[in-house]
Amino acid sequence: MTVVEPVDAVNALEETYLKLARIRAFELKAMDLFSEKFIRGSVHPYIGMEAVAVGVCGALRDDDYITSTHRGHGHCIAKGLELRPMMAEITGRATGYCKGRGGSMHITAMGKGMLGADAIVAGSVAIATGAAYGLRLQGKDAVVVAFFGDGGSNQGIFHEAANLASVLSAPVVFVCENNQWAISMPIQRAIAVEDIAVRAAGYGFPGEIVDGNDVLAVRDVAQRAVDRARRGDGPTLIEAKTYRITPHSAATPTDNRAPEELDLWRERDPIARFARHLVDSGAATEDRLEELGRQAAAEVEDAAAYALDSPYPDPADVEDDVYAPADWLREGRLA
Amino acid sequence: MTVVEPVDAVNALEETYLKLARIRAFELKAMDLFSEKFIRGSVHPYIGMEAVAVGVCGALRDDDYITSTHRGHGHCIAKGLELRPMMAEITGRATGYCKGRGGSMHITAMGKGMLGADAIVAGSVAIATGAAYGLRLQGKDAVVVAFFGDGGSNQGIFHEAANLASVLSAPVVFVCENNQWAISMPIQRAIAVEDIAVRAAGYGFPGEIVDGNDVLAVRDVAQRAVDRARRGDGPTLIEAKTYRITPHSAATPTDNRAPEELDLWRERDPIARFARHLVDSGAATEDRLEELGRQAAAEVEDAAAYALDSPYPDPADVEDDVYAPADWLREGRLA
Amino acid sequence: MSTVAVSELTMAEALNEGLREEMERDPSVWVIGEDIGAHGGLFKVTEGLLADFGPARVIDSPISEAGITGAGVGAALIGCRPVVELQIFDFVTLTMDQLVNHAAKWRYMSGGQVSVPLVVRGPISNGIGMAAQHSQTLEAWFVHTPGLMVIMPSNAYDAKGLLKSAIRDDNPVVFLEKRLLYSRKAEVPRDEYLIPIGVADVKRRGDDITVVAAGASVQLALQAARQLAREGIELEVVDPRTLKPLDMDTIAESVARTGRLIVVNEGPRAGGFASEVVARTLDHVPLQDLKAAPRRVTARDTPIPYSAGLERAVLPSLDDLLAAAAVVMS
Amino acid sequence: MSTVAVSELTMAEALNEGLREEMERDPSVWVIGEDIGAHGGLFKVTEGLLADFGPARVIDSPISEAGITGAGVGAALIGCRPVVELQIFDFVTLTMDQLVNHAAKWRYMSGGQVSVPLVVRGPISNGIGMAAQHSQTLEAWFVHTPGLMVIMPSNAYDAKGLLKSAIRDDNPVVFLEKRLLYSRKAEVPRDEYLIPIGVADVKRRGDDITVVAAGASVQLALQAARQLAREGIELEVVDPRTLKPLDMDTIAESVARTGRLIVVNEGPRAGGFASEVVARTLDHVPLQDLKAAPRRVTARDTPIPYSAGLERAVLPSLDDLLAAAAVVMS
Ligand SMILES: Cc1ncc(C[n+]2csc(CCOP(=O)(O)OP(=O)(O)O)c2C)c(N)n1
Ligand SMILES: Cc1ncc(C[n+]2csc(CCOP(=O)(O)OP(=O)(O)O)c2C)c(N)n1
Ligand SMILES: [Mg+2]
Ligand SMILES: [Mg+2]
Repeated sequence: MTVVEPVDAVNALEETYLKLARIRAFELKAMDLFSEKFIRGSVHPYIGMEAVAVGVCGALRDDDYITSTHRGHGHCIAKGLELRPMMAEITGRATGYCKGRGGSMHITAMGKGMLGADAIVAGSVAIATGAAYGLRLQGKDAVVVAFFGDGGSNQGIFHEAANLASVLSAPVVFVCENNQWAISMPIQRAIAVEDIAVRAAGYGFPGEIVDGNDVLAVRDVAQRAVDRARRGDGPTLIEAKTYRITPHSAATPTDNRAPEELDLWRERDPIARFARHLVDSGAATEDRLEELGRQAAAEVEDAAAYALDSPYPDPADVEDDVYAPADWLREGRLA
Repeated sequence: MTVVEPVDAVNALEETYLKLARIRAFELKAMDLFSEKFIRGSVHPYIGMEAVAVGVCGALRDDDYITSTHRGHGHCIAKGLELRPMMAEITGRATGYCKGRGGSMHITAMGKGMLGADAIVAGSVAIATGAAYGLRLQGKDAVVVAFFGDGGSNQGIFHEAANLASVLSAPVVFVCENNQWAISMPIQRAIAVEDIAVRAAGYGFPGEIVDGNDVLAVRDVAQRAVDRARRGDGPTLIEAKTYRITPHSAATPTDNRAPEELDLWRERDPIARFARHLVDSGAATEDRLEELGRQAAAEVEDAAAYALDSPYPDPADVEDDVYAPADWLREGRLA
Repeated sequence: MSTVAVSELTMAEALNEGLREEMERDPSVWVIGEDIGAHGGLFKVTEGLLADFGPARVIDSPISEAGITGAGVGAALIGCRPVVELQIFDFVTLTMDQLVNHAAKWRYMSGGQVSVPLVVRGPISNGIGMAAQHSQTLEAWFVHTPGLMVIMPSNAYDAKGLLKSAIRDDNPVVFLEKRLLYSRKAEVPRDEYLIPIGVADVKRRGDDITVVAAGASVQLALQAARQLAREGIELEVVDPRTLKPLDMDTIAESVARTGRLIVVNEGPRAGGFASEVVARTLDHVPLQDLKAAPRRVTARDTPIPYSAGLERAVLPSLDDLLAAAAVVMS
Repeated sequence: MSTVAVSELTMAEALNEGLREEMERDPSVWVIGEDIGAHGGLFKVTEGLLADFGPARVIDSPISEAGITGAGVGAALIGCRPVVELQIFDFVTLTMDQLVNHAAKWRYMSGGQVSVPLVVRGPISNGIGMAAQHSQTLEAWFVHTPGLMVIMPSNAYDAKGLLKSAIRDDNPVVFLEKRLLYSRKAEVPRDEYLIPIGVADVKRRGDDITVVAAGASVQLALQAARQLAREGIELEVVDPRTLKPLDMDTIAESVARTGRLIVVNEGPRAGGFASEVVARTLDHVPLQDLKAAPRRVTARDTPIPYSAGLERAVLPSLDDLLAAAAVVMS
């Protein structure tokens, strides 16, 4: 098993870079594991969108929560989940965060403030709203971020959750990752407006647009929204304009997007871009960044090795966890 | 049975007044029939809102369609449905538009362009959108109006239908009857914005606000929206600000609204207001309006008498109309 | 003469007491729904709660069934015990995704990390001319949904005790209340009590026919029982009270003894709860112990019509049940 | 050697042909769904339709399952025959209101004035690690919904003929396609053909046990049949093909002859379609004609887990079916 040499103390900016690099490395590895049949179903790579999750979660405290989507690995890593149980989960092992029951689209880690990834497009926006309201009732000042996509913004539940969050002034931040495509559907044909952010005006809270490939810009706008929510002033809709560089999923490799469009966005790669910024500003050297990149890659390799060494869950336990403990269960009155 | 003396030729303005009066008289009678137990379930009176339906339908052709709500009698009468089969339907008779199967909340009259009333709040907005798109495919230039309430504007299906209608530029007009209450819920607590009309901006089509108690103003704004739809330029959201003078329904008489508020809106009664306009502008005399009022009342009495004289549907036929004719049905392969 | 202090309460009042007691006992319990605040709910089940617990815990919601159910799921995930009212249970169709894909599955998908102590309750509103979209009896869908519990009380006493148990249970519960039973009175103890989940209540003993009936159907069964008793036929009326989990021990024991089973249910016949009870009974009771084929007395497979005579013709009737009894006795 | 000209088609190709033929035949037929245009649908069922029929009749929709289903209902009301694709059928949870409260009831509520010739189709996606929200088998809900029809083909030939009949039928149809069957080939006639609704197909004759199985379960049943034949036990495999209406004549005749019934279904056990077939069979076949109690071979009552071994443990297996066969033969 790879031994990970922890690099010496990383400062905040380096940590941000490390997170971006971790996500990228994790997704590339996940795609390999999928083609090697270690992963079933599908994998929806977050490649090209890393700055959104890292920027947003950079504005969160450990006791804040997030909900995620089918494309959720980046959110998990940005929120601080560990790579080993993540990799174990997506490879269906007993050592995974969800004991292999959830898989790539359902990673949950309550201990890390990860309420869960949701494979129903936009399915978790109302859940995030209710969790946020509940935290308020509990007298906590934690906030909840709901990630969803441009395609998800056309689901009725987004409308209901946004309106409900507004009238309850729930401490929730709606982060719409507008990567401009929903599988094969370009945003231009899915909506008849330029920006999704304008929809916030229909609910009475701010809608902000940010360059989703600029991790520091995302962090700033997220910080404003999170502070507003924490203050009790209610929700914000953040539209992060970004792009997925890889196909929709490992299971649907066909990609009808124009090569020029892809090239354009490859040039805007959020990681390379942040790296340039660090070097140009003198915050880090090329060498240091390479070192961090190797560190990220090593962590991912370690996680993959750990996962593939882990046992599969015992089919005999398959009915565990359908229901929480209850008298009627203990007494064998099964559903 | 009351004999209805048809009044001599009515001009357009008089016809408008007659429609308003018909709806008012019909609803008052329906409330009586409910308390006399001739109507089961409930009746949701349209009293105070008559100008919306009459104004909007005044902009429609006979071959245009509407969908309606739980509070649908006014829409039906404005679209030209006959009072006798309407009254027969809400009293559960075989001679009703729906043979007694639908009742007050489900009056349908395809021959009159009434696609159906829907007891699911906002449930018919997507149906109207699809009907509108279908008419386009059929090469027709008919349009569809979807009536729904302020409360209905918070249902997810409104969001989905509005967005879909916009990207399809379906010839549909969304008419939101903002009577400022949803049963006991004031609009101010249900949404955090002043006007529902602003939501149209989130979908990329016009949102218009109109005084829903001014039948001519409603007609004008509706005409613009209908023309736009007919031209193929897509949907419009019309928010008609109005008020229901009577309780939510005959079955829920308790009313938590402030008496002052009710008084205020009684003064704005759309029928009295239109009457004043007709008299002041010299378009009609008090006497003539009284005559039209008597005419409306007589028509309603005739319809009620017809209904109460009508037979109930035969329970033996209760399974008819579950399915449209099909080989498998004819051959007795029942579901 | 009962020794415990009791009050005569309608089922609506009993449910209201149950909610109030649980809200007093546990600050993490709160309610949300349409018109449940000042209005007290269309059927008064939440009456007075707003005054006693305030608008933060008694929330009048916009008309957004999916939104409020989803909000309930989210709040449950972080430790609240929300009770979501669907004004008429037919509107659950708008929130099947939040209920089935989220509430019911979140715990399992998380590998047991979370629980979803959520109650979604509301009336089954048939029998009063509310027509097809306000009169459905849909418990079969939820019985078919792993991860959910389904509870359907038949009287005020059971309703209160079961609702309190439902709120304390850590699993998502669909709690179905027959609207016509709201105004029906029963003796309810003044002192606190709970009714265990998954324990059927034999509403009447008899050795000839086992009639399994829940909710409103219990009254129908008892009516038939009284009538048939005059002919010397004794019905045993088993009220499962909770449909998921289902107390098959009690049902199987009874059927093994009587050798005859009739299941009464107000839902449409095809794919209904009655079919499930019949099929499951055959897993527990040997064929040779059956004196007659199990019979189902259900609604017809049609939407619920508006007109009184039509609606009566669709819903299961006393005559339907008596006819079925005659068949299994012959 | 067959006399009709045939081609070897996968079920996806056969469905595609069926759609194309109906769209050519009837301009009122159009399709809408997510990624069904240029992308041809996630599983290629609509491949090439955009090129042949244009964007007005082949509509890539926003992600709005309720919206597009409702749009389909509305278009059907004015005389179109829309075919709505749900990309994965689990998403029907988002549109139960449009499907159940609208599509299924509109005709009845209107007193027969309107009809709703709508097809809502999509894949059942279990068995491949898509996990709990992408792997449900929900036909039982629709069987329980008066006004709907439910069709579930088990091979390419049936799929094409049934889809064409579904599109021509004037009633709303839920058309369920097992994803793992999409790539499975069968001989499909070159010439046009229809398969009648409500007529079961006996996929194999046998006199010992009647196995009722639809969709993917048919393969399981045939596998078991081949294996048991070696032991001299002959299964009769009845594929109802349409679950609503259900061809009880064929099922009852078979069970009356074999005296033994096993129903295989991939949905959760409680309240599933298997329970319905068992209960309904008892209305048609006298108890004394049964040599053993009817048995259900179904999925377990759990959400579908992700990990391969777990998912296998939840779904009905060949061993489960063989074990049930042993029980009814003993
Ligand atoms: C309710 C629902 N409908 C459809 C799908 C299938 N699906 C999975 S991802 C996806 C596209 C989502 O687009 P978007 O929200 O923009 O997120 P992205 O994939 O672009 O990150 C679709 C249609 C789903 N999972 N859930
Ligand atoms: C989906 C749904 N939720 C709730 C109800 C119960 N209900 C009937 S009318 C009504 C209020 C509707 O308010 P609004 O849309 O403003 O129409 P209005 O009654 O004011 O005309 C409610 C909550 C319903 N019929 N359908
Ligand atoms: Mg996207
Ligand atoms: Mg209103």
